[in-house]
Amino acid sequence: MARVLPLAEAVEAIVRDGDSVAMEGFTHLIPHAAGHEIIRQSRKHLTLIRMTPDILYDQLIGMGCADRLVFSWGGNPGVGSLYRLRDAVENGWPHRLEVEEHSHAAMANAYEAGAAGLPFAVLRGYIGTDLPKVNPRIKSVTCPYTGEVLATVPAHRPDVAVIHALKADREGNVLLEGILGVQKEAVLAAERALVTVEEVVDDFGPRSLNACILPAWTVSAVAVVPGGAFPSYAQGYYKRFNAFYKEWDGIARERDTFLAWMKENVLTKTPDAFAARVRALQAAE
Amino acid sequence: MARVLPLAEAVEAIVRDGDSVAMEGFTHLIPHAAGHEIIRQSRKHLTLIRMTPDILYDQLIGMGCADRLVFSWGGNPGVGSLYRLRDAVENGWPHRLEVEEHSHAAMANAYEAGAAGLPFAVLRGYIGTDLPKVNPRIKSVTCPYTGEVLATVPAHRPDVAVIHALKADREGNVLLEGILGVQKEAVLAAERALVTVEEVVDDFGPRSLNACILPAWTVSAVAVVPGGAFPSYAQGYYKRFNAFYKEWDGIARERDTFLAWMKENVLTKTPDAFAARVRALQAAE
Amino acid sequence: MTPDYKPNEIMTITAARALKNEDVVFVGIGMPSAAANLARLTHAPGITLIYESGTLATRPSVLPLSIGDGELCETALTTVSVPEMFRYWLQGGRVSVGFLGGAQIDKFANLNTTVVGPYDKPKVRLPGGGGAPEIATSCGEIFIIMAQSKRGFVGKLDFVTSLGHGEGGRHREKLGVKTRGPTRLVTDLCVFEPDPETREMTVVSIHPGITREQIQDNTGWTVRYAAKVAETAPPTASELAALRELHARTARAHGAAA
Amino acid sequence: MTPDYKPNEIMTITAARALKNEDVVFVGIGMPSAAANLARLTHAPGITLIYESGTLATRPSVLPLSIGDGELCETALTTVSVPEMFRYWLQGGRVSVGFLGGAQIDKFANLNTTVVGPYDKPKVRLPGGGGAPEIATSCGEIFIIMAQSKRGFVGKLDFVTSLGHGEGGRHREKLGVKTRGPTRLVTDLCVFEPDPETREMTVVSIHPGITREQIQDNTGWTVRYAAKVAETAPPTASELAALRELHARTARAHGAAA
Repeated sequence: MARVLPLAEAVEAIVRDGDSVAMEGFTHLIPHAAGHEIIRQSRKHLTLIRMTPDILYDQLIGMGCADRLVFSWGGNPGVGSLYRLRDAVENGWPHRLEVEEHSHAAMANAYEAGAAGLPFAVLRGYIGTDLPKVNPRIKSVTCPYTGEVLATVPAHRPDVAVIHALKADREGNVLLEGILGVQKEAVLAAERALVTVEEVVDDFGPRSLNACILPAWTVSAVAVVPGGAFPSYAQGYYKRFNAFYKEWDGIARERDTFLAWMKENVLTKTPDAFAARVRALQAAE
Repeated sequence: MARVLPLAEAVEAIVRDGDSVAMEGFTHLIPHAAGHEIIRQSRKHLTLIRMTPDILYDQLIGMGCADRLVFSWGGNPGVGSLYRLRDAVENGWPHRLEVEEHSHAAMANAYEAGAAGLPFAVLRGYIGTDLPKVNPRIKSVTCPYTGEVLATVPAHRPDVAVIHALKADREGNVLLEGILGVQKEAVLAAERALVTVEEVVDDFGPRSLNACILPAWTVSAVAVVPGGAFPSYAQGYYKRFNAFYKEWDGIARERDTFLAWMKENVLTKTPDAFAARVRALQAAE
Repeated sequence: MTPDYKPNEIMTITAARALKNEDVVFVGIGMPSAAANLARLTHAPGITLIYESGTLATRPSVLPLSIGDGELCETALTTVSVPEMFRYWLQGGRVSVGFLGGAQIDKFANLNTTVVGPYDKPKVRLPGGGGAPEIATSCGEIFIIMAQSKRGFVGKLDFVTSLGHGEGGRHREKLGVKTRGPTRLVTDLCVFEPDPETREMTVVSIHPGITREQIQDNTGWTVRYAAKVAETAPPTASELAALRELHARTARAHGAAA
Repeated sequence: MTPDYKPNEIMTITAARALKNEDVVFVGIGMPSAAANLARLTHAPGITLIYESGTLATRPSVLPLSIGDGELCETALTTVSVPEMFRYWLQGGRVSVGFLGGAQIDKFANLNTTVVGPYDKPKVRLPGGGGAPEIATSCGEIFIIMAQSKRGFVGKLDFVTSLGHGEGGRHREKLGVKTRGPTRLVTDLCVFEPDPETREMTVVSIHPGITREQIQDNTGWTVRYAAKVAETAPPTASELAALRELHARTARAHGAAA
């Protein structure tokens, strides 16, 4: 049953050194505030799982939190490279990063299988590509009816899922809307789940009968962090801060500018900073 | 691309003798009007697929439309037996009916796999039951990672899916809300799809960003039949006519009362009768 | 003074008592639905009820006639598709208690809801398994409610629709099943629980006024009793009132044309 | 008189022209997105655009910077989850055209977006496959847009991220793939289509003012030409205006802080 906790306490209670952690959010609702708290608490030896490691994972990798990355597309969307990810893979800085690389279809299916309690996912995938040559976890099964050989990947069963959602109610039920990504699947596939939300409401009020809601009993802790997805966005709350994605290209390119930025904007800050960032952005519009 | 047609024309164009046909609707939105039109047009040798063959399939089977039934629970929900289904299985009346029997989980997974373009579905199912002994289509695969043996069923790929939905827009997009059942999966798994709706609107208007909508290019034909789910229900339009489900028990128990009812209420009627039935029900409330 | 009650009532109330506030229950239509909603309306207001039609955490004010009545959807936290229900919620291991019944049960609480007589030439074609085959193995534990009779409580099932304790002992474990299976069978006469070793369903409590003879006369195998057999606590006045109000509300709602 | 245009513009406009009103297009960010939306704003108003973030039939007024901008969701018919997108819509065979690009391409239109250099010790770690490996085999056909250069158009890929025509001939069919693969490769210099027999990408039209020498100088293999090579029709004034307005609207939207 979900407890409502301050973010620092929630991370303290839920994320441990050496965990496999899936922080999801497909462009929309990326849990930046929770990721920053993990960095501040110096979690180490994490296996980071995410379809699209972007700025947040660039930061976690650059700060040395991760030993291993499971992913399918690692770039700064619409901008270019993730220089901290590249520095880790190309030069082993700050230390060696092991990668397990998939396609989006395989990652999405692996979460789906995890949520469904299955040990593996089946897809018509990877045909004619080199990925199975470099990722021994890509295997196959034969259809018992048609003889077709299909690709398999192991289900994702992370120790922890971390997502940002729109709102929670007093019971700890969590509502998402808009681009849903794989967040629901990540939470249901995980052993423990930490959800940051824009706000807690007494009642979700009128909504679709089929609204995307994670019941309280699927969530370990909820932390209220307004703006917690910034510079990603929260549908109906604030827009994606596209300009920062472009700025990151300059910040992350060199180790020293990266470290200076992290010190100023993460290590010496608290989760409250996110609400202020959103307010500043909205005032500038 | 969905064409909007009168129901009789739509059935004429889409449902052929010998087809495998999935008429779905999980208590909610059962396509009674479309089923009656299929009976009036005397389709024969159908393979009828449905998780919960209930009154509508009792009628189709009793009228001799079906050679084969693929299902997981065949009863009158909350009431008791389907006497026409039982008469076909127990006594071969009006002719022999072959059955392929599954569990709900397997049927739901088989539709899901069909929608996903896979030849089979994997589930942790049928353990310790006799169903695999009587249904040779239940097989297994071994997980390439854990060695666990899991059940498989062939994907459903019906020739035709028939569903009833709430509304369509002018482009032929179709909206469902409430209890969704397996309708979306049935349509996406099928070669052709026929959808009856309560109404056609210019625009769906304000709605959830994640509303359950079947795009026009997944639907072969839309027919407007207000009340077309009666005595099942359409969320926001009319309630389930529970009293009729109880009445059916008496009607279907004997062959002659069944045939008389079918003649009076189906064979000599048109799809317009459904709107009148709903009006009568609502007036009585 | 104990109020008067009917056999169905003590059966439903005894089943309801076994449900806890923290439980997530996969509910079937009929007596399971009555018992689960009674628990919610009495001692377990926070209990989570799931129906296979996709309704999560539903709070109906009347009992549904069907598994997918509009009432279930309108009072639910949300409603998911049926494939999702069976994949993420049931198979995903999110349900603590599943409720089952059947036409036939054997002493290891295996159930038959498929056929009486041979499968290919049945004497009675029953509705079939529905959700039961996977409910029986995916839920944390299984409660069964069935009125007792020689026709229903049989020495050998005509067909195994859903697994109970199989042939007894560690049979479930041998099949790779990690859940507990039937932990409680509530009838109109008594309550059975599995013997810890043999897993045979064993009487642990007898409803007030019922004799061992009556139990044996309505059972197709030789009934075993636990070392200590209790008397089932009779329904309280408030339990009975809650159950009867629920049924009365339901009758009014379904009696009216819709 | 032909209006002035830039190489990127004729590339985008030529790609847009190949899209039909009835197409269902799986759109990637960047030039594919510009081409697909240009088609929608000009000759194919009924075209269906899908982005892998789950947005079905989206009609953005500005180009998204990311694959999941709010604009895509707000203007979509509806938005589904990402697992559903890859399962029901892409793998389910509901997409007629997939748009791809890459860092490297070979003469059979296989693509590399994974690494330059060896996989374990890459010279450049590229973003990776994303949706491409399954887009390449699940969509009815594939259009590729890439500016031509010796660094990108290579004799041998460092890594095959997504299948084009493999080693040529009937290679796709031998792998059991039922879709057509890359049927069109539009560059800033010319248009390639696969030779019907060898499946080698072959120049079928050359953009106005471009020479065969320029094409060869920017290609890492010996370029083959179709028996009849056309001149690409230059962008019309209205196509150019529509494209430039789209980019201007986009710049205004993204230039403003959000």
